[in-house]
Amino acid sequence: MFEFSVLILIPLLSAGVCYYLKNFRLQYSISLFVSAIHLLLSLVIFIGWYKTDLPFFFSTDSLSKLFLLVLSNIYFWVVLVSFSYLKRPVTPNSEEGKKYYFLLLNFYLFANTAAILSNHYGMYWVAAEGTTLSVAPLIYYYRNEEALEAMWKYLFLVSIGIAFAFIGILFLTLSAKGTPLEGQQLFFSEFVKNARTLNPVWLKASFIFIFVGLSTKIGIAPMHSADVDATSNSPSPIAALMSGSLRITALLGVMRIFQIVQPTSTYEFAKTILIIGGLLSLLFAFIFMFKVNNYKRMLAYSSIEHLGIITLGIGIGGLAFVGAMYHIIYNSLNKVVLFFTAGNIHYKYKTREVDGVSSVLNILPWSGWLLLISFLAISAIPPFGIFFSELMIFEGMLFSDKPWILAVTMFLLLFIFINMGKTLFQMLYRKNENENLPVEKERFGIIHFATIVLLILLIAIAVASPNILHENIVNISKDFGIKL
Amino acid sequence: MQNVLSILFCLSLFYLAVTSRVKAYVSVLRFQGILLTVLLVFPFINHFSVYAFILPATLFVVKVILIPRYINKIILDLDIKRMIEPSIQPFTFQLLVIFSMIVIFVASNILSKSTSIETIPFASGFSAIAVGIFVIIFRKKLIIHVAGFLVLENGIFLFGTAVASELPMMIEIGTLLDVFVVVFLMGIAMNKISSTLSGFDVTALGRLKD
Amino acid sequence: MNLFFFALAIQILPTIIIGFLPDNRKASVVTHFLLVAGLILGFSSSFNALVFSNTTQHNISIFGIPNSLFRFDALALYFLCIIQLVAIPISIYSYSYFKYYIERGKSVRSTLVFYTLLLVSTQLLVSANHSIVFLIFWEVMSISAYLGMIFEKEKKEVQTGSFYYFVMNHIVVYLLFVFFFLLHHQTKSWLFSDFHISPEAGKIFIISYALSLIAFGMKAGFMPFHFWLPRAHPIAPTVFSAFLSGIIIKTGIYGILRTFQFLNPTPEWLGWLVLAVSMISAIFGVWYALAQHDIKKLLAYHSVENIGIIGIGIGIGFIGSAYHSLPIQVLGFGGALLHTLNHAIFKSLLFIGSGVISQNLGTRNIELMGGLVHRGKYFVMLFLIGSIAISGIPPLNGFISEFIIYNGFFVTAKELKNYYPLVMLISAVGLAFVGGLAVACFTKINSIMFLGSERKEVKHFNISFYEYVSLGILAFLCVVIGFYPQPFIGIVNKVLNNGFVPVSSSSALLSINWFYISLIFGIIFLGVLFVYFWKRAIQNKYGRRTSAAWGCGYENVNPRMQYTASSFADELNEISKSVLVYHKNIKPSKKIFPAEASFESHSEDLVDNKFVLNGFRNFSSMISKIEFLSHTDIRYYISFILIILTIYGLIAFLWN
Amino acid sequence: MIQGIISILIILLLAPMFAGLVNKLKAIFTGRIGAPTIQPYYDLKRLLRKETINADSSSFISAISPVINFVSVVIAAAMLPIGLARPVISFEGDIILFAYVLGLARFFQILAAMDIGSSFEGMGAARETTFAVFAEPIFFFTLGSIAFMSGLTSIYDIYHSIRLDNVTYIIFIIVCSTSAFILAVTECSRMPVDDPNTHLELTMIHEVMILDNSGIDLFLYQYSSYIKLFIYAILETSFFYPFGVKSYTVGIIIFVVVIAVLSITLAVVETITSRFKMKNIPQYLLFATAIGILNLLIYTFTK
Repeated sequence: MFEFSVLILIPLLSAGVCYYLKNFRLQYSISLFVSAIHLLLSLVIFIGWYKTDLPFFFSTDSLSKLFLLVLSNIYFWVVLVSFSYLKRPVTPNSEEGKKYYFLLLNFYLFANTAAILSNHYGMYWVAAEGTTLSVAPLIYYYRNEEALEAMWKYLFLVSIGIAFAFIGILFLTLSAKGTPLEGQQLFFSEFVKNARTLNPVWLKASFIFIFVGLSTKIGIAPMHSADVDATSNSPSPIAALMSGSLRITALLGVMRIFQIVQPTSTYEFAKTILIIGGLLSLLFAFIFMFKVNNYKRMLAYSSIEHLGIITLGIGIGGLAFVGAMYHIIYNSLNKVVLFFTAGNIHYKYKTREVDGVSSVLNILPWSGWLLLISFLAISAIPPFGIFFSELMIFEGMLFSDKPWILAVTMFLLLFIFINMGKTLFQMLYRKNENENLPVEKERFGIIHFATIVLLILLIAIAVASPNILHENIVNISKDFGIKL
Repeated sequence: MQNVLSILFCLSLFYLAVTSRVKAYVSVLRFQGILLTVLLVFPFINHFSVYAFILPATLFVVKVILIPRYINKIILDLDIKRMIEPSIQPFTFQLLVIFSMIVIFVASNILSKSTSIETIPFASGFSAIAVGIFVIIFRKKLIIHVAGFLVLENGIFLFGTAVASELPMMIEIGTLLDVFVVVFLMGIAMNKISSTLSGFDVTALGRLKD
Repeated sequence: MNLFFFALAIQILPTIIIGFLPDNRKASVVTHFLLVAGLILGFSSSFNALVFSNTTQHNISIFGIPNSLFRFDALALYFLCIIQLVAIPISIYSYSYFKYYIERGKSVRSTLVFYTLLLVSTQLLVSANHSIVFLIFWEVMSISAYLGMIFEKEKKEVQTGSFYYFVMNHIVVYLLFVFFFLLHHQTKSWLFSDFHISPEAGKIFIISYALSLIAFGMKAGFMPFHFWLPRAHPIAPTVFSAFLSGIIIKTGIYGILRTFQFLNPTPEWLGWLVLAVSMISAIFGVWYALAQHDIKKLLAYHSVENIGIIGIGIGIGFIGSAYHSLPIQVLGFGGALLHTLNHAIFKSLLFIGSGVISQNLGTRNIELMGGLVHRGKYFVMLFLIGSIAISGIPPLNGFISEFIIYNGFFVTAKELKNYYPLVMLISAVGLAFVGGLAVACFTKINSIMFLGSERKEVKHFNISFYEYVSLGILAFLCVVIGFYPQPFIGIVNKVLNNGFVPVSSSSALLSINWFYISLIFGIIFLGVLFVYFWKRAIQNKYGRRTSAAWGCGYENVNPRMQYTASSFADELNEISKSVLVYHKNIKPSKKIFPAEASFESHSEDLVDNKFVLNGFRNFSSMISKIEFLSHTDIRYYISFILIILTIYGLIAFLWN
Repeated sequence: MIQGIISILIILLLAPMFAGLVNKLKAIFTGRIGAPTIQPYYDLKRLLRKETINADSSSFISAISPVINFVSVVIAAAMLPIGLARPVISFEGDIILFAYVLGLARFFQILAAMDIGSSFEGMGAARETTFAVFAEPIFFFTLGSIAFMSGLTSIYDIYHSIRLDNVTYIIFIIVCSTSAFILAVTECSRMPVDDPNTHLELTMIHEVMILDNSGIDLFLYQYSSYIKLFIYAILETSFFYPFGVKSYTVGIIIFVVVIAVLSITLAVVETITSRFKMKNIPQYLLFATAIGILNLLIYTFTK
């Protein structure tokens, strides 16, 4: 009960508190405190010093532990930088946006935690929808047309998608007809236990619906559009939050059904669908990288790409699955870093167009170098984590039964890399022509601190490769019936 | 009885397909809400329990009272034109609806062979989903989009009762609340859109491109 | 080898210290001091291990590193020696190079850090024994080189060139991933020491060879993968371009040799392939070089040529291994190894020289130089030594390695009769041809840059002590290896015996009469001295004076009338116009009386311009034409959901 | 060894004589009396006594170039057998050293030419380089081909290995000697590649390169060019030793005879041909290469 209250109730509570507190600093400190203890507890749970038993529809397994840790880690850093971010002067009519900022953040934490910890599909659904609801107003933070449009699209598309997911869930119950599960609650654990008895037709249907429905949230092509719009137009911390934690929360739902499907005859089918989805996302990212001229959109597409890689890894199974698990962690860290630095650039240059940005390395030395480094990290350069996870995924692909996927993936990744590099380096190096930029020296802020810490984390996890993490991931792959 | 309600539901869908007035959508939504409520109440007619009435009550409040009211309010506030702006002829649209409904009924009939499902509610729920999607795809007005989304939700609900899923009440209510909040947010968004983008239809939303 | 790691620790030290030194000058002093010290220490340790110890391997367990991660077998030590040996003078030069910028108030600290990282990672790379470790240091090396390259990032050419390098490196790494996966899959181990695949493995064998040759060949700059070199080398700071040409492209050679250790014996056709590709690289590398006016670009193309020569040696070695003939392998690989060392030496010498010139004159275009010999006589001498060495002319070191390769040809022809004599003869002719072109090219740059009179008025041409020292060391090495090759041959032979060819081989390298050769060189040297002094004596007797050159009666000759580089090379470039994409545009004066007229000639890289650039442009424009995906209407988004659902549904329906 | 020293001495002494002989014969063919055969010696003697004049813009290159030129040519000469006696310098692979030592000479001569900074020398240097690039292969196709087939890498052994036991070999030798002749013509810049005694700077190759040298420098240049000519003559002659019994005296006789014949041929060629266009010279050289390859093919595939 204790962990339940800490992980789920307290965020809700603090959300309520934030509604009544008008003072920013107070809101900030409360949220920071909440996020800190949240992070602490989830870390403790992850390490295993604290055995959990959650009431109602909640429980933890190695998968949810991992996702919980990722979530609370990202959340903590986002909250940490949020204050300095909010302090920045922005358009007057976005002042009211600040009022609900922390409230919504806390609500988001509550909903997302609930979604991750839920052991019940209905619960998961409700909570996932909750996350959408909490994020949508945050997307509209800037109170300008683009933000509004992005919010509308995100809200609408994701609601539709998640409705489809709900249909999928209903199919799942349908597939349980005539089995011991009939009339039982939709507990994952139960379903996983006697998945073999499920009716394959409905199981297939439910997998498709859940996958497609949640794809709108994960950003699997071709349901990625609204996701891209939202990520590219929301304030950077929110963008970081979305591509860092929200997407993988949605991915969790897909993984759950995948876990249920795994022992059945539908397994191969599900794998194929995942692979198709992953390749499609890579393809879309590949195509749009050629024409994108807005660096935040570019980053959004890059997270489409990486979610695609993760999906591919899960679909391929074997070593690639393990790689995908690692990739989830590294990608979330890396995306946060990228979006933070991008946010600084946007704040300085007041534009998201690539052409408006030039010689960042001279004008914003800190952010510039950090952006360069994090680009190296995201394009799988050692010793950054992504290198190792991609290594595993690639090896898994090569020695799976479809090695051609590796060739395709590498081809797409190469061109994505080239185009990203072209764009970013243009921003970083090009001689600066617009004089009206204020040329005061960039000071070392909390955002840079957070960025550096996360980068170090990115290296440290990869190089030290803590045993607990590895064990946990091995357990996950055991749950997914993957023999290593 | 359930089947009768489902048939009525389908009829409402047809009406949705032919009508060209915004208000009509609202009334259809209200009607569907009532149908669903009855559908929920129906099993408990002979053995009464308070517990069993909480869910229908909420349903009624949300789907029959709150949401239609809210939508009406929006319509009045933004004085949205009465006419819907279809992007295809109503006739074609209706053909589409009918065709898809036939397909769905046949398909569900086939499926009901393998597993025992009540075909009629299942199919009608599903066709509601389909119609909802079509409405969204083939109409321009955002408000109609919202309505279509709600129709879709209703369809899912009907469909859920059809597959006799034992979702715990708490979660049912949660879903209802979610739906409500979605609509609420959409309303706010529409307000903003009409004020900042000066338009009530999707053509106003064309900025984000690459 | 603990000493080696200690040395590395010293070298890596600056990266930490530099953070605490706000002053650029101090930082640079400390860094370079530590670097040179560490390098000397490291060199002594690895040289000692290579030469004086007779164990074939040196495993280490230090700082808790499990001793399987690093391995110091003869090959690794040999490359370590090369790296450290060449890195010492480069680092010495680097001090005065960066001093120039420090005086102009440009911050060089980050670049120094990258340079340090580059050095250290390169050394660790060649001593790595674990594939992943290898890949990691490979990447660190490439990236730090890249980050150093963008020192003057505002320039357009710098952006382009460095990006070429960056992308090339990424492709290489992708290929290496797969390569090592295959090896790992085949041998169930990540360790180099366990890798071995025999041709019986069939497809895997060929595929992994193909991967490795493409990847490492790309890094080394074999044609047609050379296109990144002439882009990346000129724009890098001279320190980096020297290091790139001298050493980093050699890591590609290192990789190929390692691959040979993993996968042997090689099939015969592979030897042919490598030989052919290398021959093409050598010939066209030097031919392209002949057409350049940018000194650093010219040198970059010469790297392609020399890599080609090394590749020829390797090709011979492959053929030898296909026929299990020891002498052929020994001569082939021996020549390759020695030429690797030699090229590292004289190429860095030349690059440093070019850096000195371009820093003083502020241009890399040789058409604007001239008459520098009157300003820096000794500098010119040093540069000349490098040029003679790289042209493979006796009595310097370039000749020695080429000589070994020639012997390789002869022995191959002798050992494997039938059609081999013909082929080997043709290869020999090819190599001779390359030599001729190299002579042409280096006479060209030396005479245009140094000789005659100044085409453009030179403000200042002063060469610092450090530059003299570093150039001196390298030139000295050229001379030593040239005049007294015996010990170096011994080392190479030892390297070959540990891991390439069975230890029992009575080496064909040592059977060459090296003593005689050094004797002849000695005679040449003494003869020159003798005749020179005799000549001086005569001149003292009958007098010597200078006067104006013969102008065919024309009195006021001016420097612009001198022969230019393009006209010097024109006849040769005309011959292979089509390949060099060599075009001139001449605007003669139309009027009767002399008036405004202009001439300029330049050559583009065939692969780069015709295939790489155009290819990418067309591809991207093709992709960008895909419009139907980029729309804004949300209704499309939703219809996408329906479409994908139906597709998946169909798949599900058809699934059995 | 003694014979070797003798042969190098012969080369050093007779080299100018040979040039003189060729000029004399040429004069005779063109119906002139011509200078005496030993005229070159007079020239050299005269040059020795002259004052050295260097161009203003010249540097240490022009000072050392003639010396290096001379020494390397002499070293190259010391690798050649006369009368099939083992030369002074002879070891495995000296054929390569031979080619490259001449390369050294060329390298410095070109530099020296460019050192003047006058465009006349530049022109000559450029041409010299171009033709040298194409002359290199010819050398390898003549001597090198034998080397590759016999597997011997010392000039002396190569010549020694020549047997006349089958016909193709004889054809082979003949063709080889032809291309060797062309090589000689090129390297020593005689007709039809270059006109040694033209007086128009624009058409010269070798002469224009040493245009601004005088005194001892010119002496060294001239002398080494004489030696170079003689070297190629010897390369030529050596093909014909096998026609005699392999004994030193006979070898000497053959040597004298062939040298005489060669000088006559040179003279004849120089009389009857005129200098090629500069553009066509590469083709001319490639022709030599081509026949080299041709006869090599013959040899390889008719066994």
